[in-house]
Amino acid sequence: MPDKPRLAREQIAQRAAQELTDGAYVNLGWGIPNLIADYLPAGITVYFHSENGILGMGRRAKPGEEDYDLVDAMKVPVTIIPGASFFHQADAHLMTRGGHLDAAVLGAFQVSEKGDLANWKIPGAKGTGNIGGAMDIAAGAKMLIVCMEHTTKDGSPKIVKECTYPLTALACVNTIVTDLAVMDVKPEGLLLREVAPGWTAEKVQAVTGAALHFKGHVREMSFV
Amino acid sequence: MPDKPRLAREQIAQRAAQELTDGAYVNLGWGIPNLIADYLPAGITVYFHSENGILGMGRRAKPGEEDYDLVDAMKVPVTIIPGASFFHQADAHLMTRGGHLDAAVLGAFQVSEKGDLANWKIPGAKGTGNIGGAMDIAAGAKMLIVCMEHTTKDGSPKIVKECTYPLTALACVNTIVTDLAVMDVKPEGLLLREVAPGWTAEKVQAVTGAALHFKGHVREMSFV
Amino acid sequence: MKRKVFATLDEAVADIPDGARIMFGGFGGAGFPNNLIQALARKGTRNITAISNNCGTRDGELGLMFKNNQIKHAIAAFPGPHANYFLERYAAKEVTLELVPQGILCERMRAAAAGLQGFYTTVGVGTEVAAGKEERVIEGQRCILEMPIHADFALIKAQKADELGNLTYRLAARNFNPIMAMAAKTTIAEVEEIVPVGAIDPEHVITPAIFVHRIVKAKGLRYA
Amino acid sequence: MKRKVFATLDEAVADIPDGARIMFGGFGGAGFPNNLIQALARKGTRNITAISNNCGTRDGELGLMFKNNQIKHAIAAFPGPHANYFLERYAAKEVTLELVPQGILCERMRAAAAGLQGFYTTVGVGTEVAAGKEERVIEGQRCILEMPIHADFALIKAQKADELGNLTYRLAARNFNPIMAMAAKTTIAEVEEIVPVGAIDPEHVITPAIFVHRIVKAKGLRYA
Repeated sequence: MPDKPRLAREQIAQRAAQELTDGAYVNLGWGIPNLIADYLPAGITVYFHSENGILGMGRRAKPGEEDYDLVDAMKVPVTIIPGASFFHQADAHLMTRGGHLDAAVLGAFQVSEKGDLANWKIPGAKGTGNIGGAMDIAAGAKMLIVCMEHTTKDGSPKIVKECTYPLTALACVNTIVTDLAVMDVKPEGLLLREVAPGWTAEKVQAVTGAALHFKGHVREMSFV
Repeated sequence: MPDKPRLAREQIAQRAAQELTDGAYVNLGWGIPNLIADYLPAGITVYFHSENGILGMGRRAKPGEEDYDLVDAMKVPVTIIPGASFFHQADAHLMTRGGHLDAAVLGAFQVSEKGDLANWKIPGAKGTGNIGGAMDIAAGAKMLIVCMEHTTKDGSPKIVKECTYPLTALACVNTIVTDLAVMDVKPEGLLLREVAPGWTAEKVQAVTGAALHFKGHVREMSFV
Repeated sequence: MKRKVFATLDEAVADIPDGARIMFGGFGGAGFPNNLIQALARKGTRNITAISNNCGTRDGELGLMFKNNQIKHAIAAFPGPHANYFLERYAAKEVTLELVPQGILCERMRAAAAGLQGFYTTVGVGTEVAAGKEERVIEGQRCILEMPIHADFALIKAQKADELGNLTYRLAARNFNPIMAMAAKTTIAEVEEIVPVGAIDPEHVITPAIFVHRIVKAKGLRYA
Repeated sequence: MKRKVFATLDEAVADIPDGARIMFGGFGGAGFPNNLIQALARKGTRNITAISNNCGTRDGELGLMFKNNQIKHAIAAFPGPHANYFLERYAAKEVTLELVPQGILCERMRAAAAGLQGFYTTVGVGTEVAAGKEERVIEGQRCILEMPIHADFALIKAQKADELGNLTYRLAARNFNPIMAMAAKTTIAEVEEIVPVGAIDPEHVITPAIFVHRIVKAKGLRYA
C-alpha cells in the first residue's frame, strides 16, 4: 500500500498555529512559519514580533497598500494591528534573547533528538550562510517550535540523532511540526504526539533519523 | 601679610564655566558644579545632561513654575531649553559612561596628583555613602572638571598625593578648579595654570598636598 | 486578549510573596509607584530584596517599606540623605545593602532583560565596588565583571497605558521605569490614565506591552 | 550652536578616509542611508570595514560599495541572497566577512556606545560563531565572550531631524539606525525633513542630538 500523501506547507502552518495562545507574543521565521499568521484559530489575537522592531504585525499589505517602511523580516510589506509598537533592533532582540516572547516558530534544515537546531547554512552551498536573527531567537525562546518537511527532497531524514549541518543553537527546540507528525523534545528523547492523517507511528519512524517515543495509538493531526 | 581672601563658591563656578564651549553636552554634579549653569559665558549654549534622562536642561524653575516630573539629579525642579530630549536612565548613563558628554563637572572630597577622585563617602561618617551616578560619570567623561574648596574646613589639603577617602575612579580628573587655583592633571603631575587674585604659586603650593608644577609667573584667575 | 487591567491596587499586588525580589522605579521624587508601594505595605509582604535607585524619602517612597521592616536587602545607587528608616534599619543591621554605581545598576538590570549573562566595565575599578568581583585587563583597561540583576516583580509608574499595556511616561518621570519593566518577570504599572488599545501612536510607545503584565489606574502620589 | 546641517551629501562624507570603519543602518529595504552611500561611492573611500545587517541588494544599498570594491571587510548578520557583488568579491577573496548573530551585532555595537568592554552570552555557543571566542560557564550556562564593535562613522537614515540633531524615524525604518548613531564616533544622518530646534516633542525624540554630528536633507531612496 503506498504511503498516504504528506501534508502541504499550508497544513503544517495551520497545525502549528494551534500551538499559539490568545494574547501571545510570537516571532515567525522564514519559510513555512511565515504562513502561520493566516491560520490562527478563530477568536484569538496573537501579537507578531518582527526583529526589525515591530510588535503587533498584522496581515500582509494588499496591492496598493504597501508601505516600504513597514516590512517584516522577510522584506514583505505588512500592516499593524491596534496596540502595535515600534522600537529599534537592539530592543527587538532584547525581546527575543531575553525570553520575552511566548513562542517563536522557525524553519530548519535539521533538528536533533536533543533539540539542537541547524537552520542557517547548508554545507557545501555557495555563499556564506545567513544567520540573521535565528541564533538570538533560538537561544532565548521560551517555546521554540520548528516547522519543516519531515525529510529532504531526496528522502533523507531531517530529524536526526546528531545534526551534521552547522548549528544554530544547542538544545533549543521544544516542538517539531512536519508534513508527517508533531513531536515534542523531551529529556528522554523525541515524543511523537501526532501523525498526519493516514500515517502510523511506525511509518513516521521509518523516515525519521532518531528514535521516536510513543505509547499505544498516536492521535492524528487535525486542523480545526 | 595675611592671605588674600579665597574665592566664593559662586566664583569657583564662574571660573569653571569658562572651560565649557558652545554647543557642549555637559553633566553637572552636586554642590558647586550645580551653580555653573548661572555663569555661562555670554552667547554660548550648553546642553546640560541629567542622569535621570534629560538633555537640554535650562534654568531652575521659578516659584509657581515647578513641575515635579521635571527635576534635576538634585531633585530640584528645572526647565528645559529648545532641543531638549527625554530618555531612560540606562540611556542617560550610556551617555556618561560611553564618553558622549563633552565635559562633566563634579564636586570632590579629594583629588590625587594622578587624577584619582574621591567624592562619594567620608570615612567614619554615618550612613552608607552615596555613589549615585558619579562612578559612571567619572569613568566615562572625555573631560572631567572638579570644582571644590582647595582645603577642608580645618585647613587640610584636599589635593593630595594619594587619596585616603574611598575612591570614585582612578586617574579620571583632567582639571581642578578651586577657591585658590586652576590645575590640570598631566602625566608629569599637577600643572598649576592659574591662581586666585592676590595669591601666588608658592602660597597655593603651601596648602596643597601634592607637588604643583609651574613655570615662571602663574596667571591670575579671571571671571569674564 | 489577556486581561491586564486590574480594578484595585491591592489586587495588583495580592500575590507578591514574602522573599520576593522587587524593582521599584523612580528618581528624585518623580516616577515612583507610590500607590503600589502603599498597597504592598497593606499586603505586608516581608523579606523583600528591593532594587531601586534610593532607599526612601522620609516616610515616602521606599521609606514606608523600611519603616514597616518589609525589606531585608537593598540594591541601590544612592540610598539618600533622607532615607531615615533605611538608615535606622541599616545601623541596626536589620537590612543589608549592596551599593551599585547608578549606570551599572541600569546595565545590570538591562543585562537581565536582554538575556546577557554578565559584562565587563571600567566603572568601579580600584574602588570598594570592585570588592569580590573578577578583574581582568581588556584592551589595556582594567575591568570588572558585573552580573545581571533579575527580579520577580517590577513596580513602576507610567503616565499613560493602553489596555494592552503599552506605556508612555511624562518628562523625567521616565527614569528607571522602562528598564525595570523590561527586567522583571512580572511588571505592575500604576498609571494616571488608561486609554483604549490603539490610542497611543505606535511610534511613541516607550515601553511596549510585551513587558507589562498588570496595569492599575491611580492618581500619582508625590512625597516632598 | 554647533553647525550640524550640511548643504550637500558630498560635503557630509568628504572627510571619510580610506580604511575607515563605518556602520550602515537599514534592514529589509527600509532605513538605508542610500543617498549617503552614493556620496561615499562618488568620494571613492576604499578599504572600508563595513558594519551592517546585510551586504547589499543587487546594485542597491551596500551593493554599490561592493561593486566599486570599496569594502575590504564586512561584519554582518545576514549578507543576503541578493548581495550579488558582495558574494562575487567574497568568492574571489577580495573581501572578508565576520558573520555575527543579529541581536549580538546590536549588543556589540551598543556595548561600544555604552562604554562596556565585553559581555557574555549564550547565543552562538556550540556553533561556528563561537570559534576563537572565550567560553565559560556562568550560573550553569555555557557562555561566550563577545566584544564591542566600534566605528569611526555611522551613516544612518532618519525621517526627521531638528537643526540640533534630534531624530525621529518612520515605522520600521528605525531598525539599526538608533543603535549605530550611538555607537560611532561621528554619526551622519540623511533625513527627509529638517525642522527648527524645538519642533520635535522632547518626549518623542528617538535619537537625542548628542549622538548626531552631521545632518543632510535628501529624499529617501529605496531599492526593490
